Amino acid sequence: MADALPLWSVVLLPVLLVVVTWATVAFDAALTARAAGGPSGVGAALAVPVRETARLLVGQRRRTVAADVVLGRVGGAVLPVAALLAAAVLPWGRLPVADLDVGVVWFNAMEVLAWAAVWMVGWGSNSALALVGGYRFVAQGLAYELPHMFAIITAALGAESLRVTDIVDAQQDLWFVVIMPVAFVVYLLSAAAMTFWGPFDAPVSRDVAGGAAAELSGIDRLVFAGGRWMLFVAAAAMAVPLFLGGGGGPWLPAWLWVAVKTAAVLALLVWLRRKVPTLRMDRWTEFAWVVLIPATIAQALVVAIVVLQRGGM
Amino acid sequence: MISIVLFWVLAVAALVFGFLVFRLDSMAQVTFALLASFLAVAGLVLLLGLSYLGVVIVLMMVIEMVIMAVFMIMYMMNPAGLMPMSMFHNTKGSAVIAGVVFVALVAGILLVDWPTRQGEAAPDLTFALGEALMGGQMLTMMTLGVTLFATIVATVVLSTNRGRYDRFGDDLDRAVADDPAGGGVG
Amino acid sequence: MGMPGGLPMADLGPDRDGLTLDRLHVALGPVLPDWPAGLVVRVVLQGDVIQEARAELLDRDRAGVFWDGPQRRAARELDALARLLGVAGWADPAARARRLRDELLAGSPPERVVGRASGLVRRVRRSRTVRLLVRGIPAGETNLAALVEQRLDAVEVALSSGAAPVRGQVAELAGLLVGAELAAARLIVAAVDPETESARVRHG
Amino acid sequence: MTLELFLLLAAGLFAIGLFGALSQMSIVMIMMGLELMLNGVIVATAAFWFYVAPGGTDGQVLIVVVITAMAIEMAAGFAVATAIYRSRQVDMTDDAADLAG
Repeated sequence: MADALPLWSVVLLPVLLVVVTWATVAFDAALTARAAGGPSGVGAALAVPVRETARLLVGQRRRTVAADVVLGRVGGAVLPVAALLAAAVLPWGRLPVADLDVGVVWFNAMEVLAWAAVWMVGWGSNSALALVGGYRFVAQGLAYELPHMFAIITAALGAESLRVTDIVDAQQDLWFVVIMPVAFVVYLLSAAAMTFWGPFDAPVSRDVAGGAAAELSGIDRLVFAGGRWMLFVAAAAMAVPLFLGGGGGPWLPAWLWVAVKTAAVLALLVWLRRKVPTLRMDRWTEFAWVVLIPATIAQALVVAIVVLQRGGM
Repeated sequence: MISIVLFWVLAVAALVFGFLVFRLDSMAQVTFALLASFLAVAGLVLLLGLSYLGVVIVLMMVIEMVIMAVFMIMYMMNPAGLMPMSMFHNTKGSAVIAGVVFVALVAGILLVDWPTRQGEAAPDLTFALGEALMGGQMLTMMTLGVTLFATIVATVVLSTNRGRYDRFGDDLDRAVADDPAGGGVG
Repeated sequence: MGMPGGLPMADLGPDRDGLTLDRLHVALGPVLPDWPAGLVVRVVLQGDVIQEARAELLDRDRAGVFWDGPQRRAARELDALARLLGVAGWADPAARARRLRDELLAGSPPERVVGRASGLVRRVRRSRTVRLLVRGIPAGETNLAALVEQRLDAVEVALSSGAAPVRGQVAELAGLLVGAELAAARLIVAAVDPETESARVRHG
Repeated sequence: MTLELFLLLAAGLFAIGLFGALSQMSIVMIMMGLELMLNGVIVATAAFWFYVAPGGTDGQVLIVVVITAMAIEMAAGFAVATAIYRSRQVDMTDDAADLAG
């Protein structure tokens, strides 16, 4: 970690993550307002997250009978922390806050913490609907973790390194999305599934009244929902260094390219959610097991052969 | 200095959470206490410089413990610990055995003259591990792989009560499997 | 068994996987998003499979009928469609259906709404994921696809002629739900959209 | 930080796990005890690797083996617990002491 960002970046990282999350929520709110025919416009949309945050901050915490407060609170707090730790390996331009030599594995481990978190939140409020949401996420996570891992590993294989900056450097001539399109698509799908983003939002969907978050209110809901959004932003942003060449690009400085590409990926995923209804768990876990996993393994095999041909290792 | 503080914090956390596993009433909390103990150990492994293994322990154990929580709640009589109950048998004998083992281990640890440190760690430990597993230790890796595969087959056989005749009919001629829920292939 | 915190403990019962596991008594409604007003379904859940169900209406003798007259009946169908889409997790079309409903209720002439509404219904019909969502979904004996189709037909009929389609009765609901998973049950309730107001409406 | 301290920690985890594995009645809880014992083994292995032979990779390979053993133990344990529970609705070792199904 000789050439990492200076120390102040550690303080700046949460701020930056919150700002990007804010912009994403505002974009989503703008699309919602347009669909519902309500007041639209940039100002109104930007105000939505602020208003919602303020409302939740002053809101009262709901208490349920015989709740497991310890697990519920810990689970809620783990989500934003995991998002933040995952975001630590994202390069802003050329360098991330922490350029770990096992960056992509670290990233994946932090995403997996969300499983435990969502289940704990679902369990914590001692409510049937919340627990159903928690269990749904465990099933979804199990089905999508393997394709997710294979997609990430394919990028690492192409660069012959687990370090995120090495993966970016390996894409100077050719973005990985070109030579491993299957892995890229699977990454986006499984990243949406791992952060229970629509159409994979069954764990928090409306038919179970908000699922794992059904009984949350006030600050608990703010931490859970905010953490979930931040995790989603981090997972989407990771697609940029893994497959889209990181900060590489003509004319503009690296950090601007990262911002532009991240915004594009986020916009795509936010837009995609509105196009499709929530997918049924049993159909799409099956899809993950019988289509996505073999596809990603085949993709990894192809990339491995290419690497060997190139005389790597 | 920082690493010494970290060592003590993580070591105490590992022991305390490990102890809580057999002290708490709620099965959900028990599972996550065990997870906390694992995470502390993963931190220690990271502290020793084994970055890949440390992170992999985090990854594996979170997945494992979440699955464990599901099974716990499925099979235990009192998963939420709302009605405290004792789940021990032969506590005294077990405590004595565990105590004797601990004392014997401590005696061994303190009495044995441990060899001094030899050699230098490889610059890229992850790479060294990968090379070992794909080279000199290939046989270990293959054994692990075959064992895992055998485990997959054995666990499915043990835990399901439906065979292909239940799913595809007595003559195995059903086009779509007759499952209570979708998600099974077919 | 005692009742910690005043809650009954789960009891055991046979289930479809051959494991005798806990069953949980849960009341669905009367307060749930996208749920028919006043409906309560008391279910016995095992995992998220409904083993027993009992449906009832709160405030059965409530005076007055809101969804009366052709305009409001059409709005009622759009409201049901919005709830179905909401349960299916399709936020945008659900919002559109709600907006059309509000326009109708606010008194805008039906011919201004009909075109857009039937466009919405066509879009839902065409959607591949909606078909995936309902085809062969484990819902016990219930054919969910047919129910959804029926609901979409009802919207079109109500919009074009203002006639009220025959609605399912609350009493029939329980039978449809047994054997369904929770997610499927929500879709069934939304697709059946049982009569929750007094019987006068259906004939008026 | 010395080798002895790490080994003492490992011994502590091992002893706690052993106590749990011996005294618990539920199959799932016994598995927790076993996992805790293996947890101690991981600490000891990592410490030995670091303080005795950091040049080699055998310590790392052994940790990989232990992690795999944990996964296998858990999977097999749950499969057996499910099979026993299916046939006679018990999850306690005392009830499953005889071999008759």
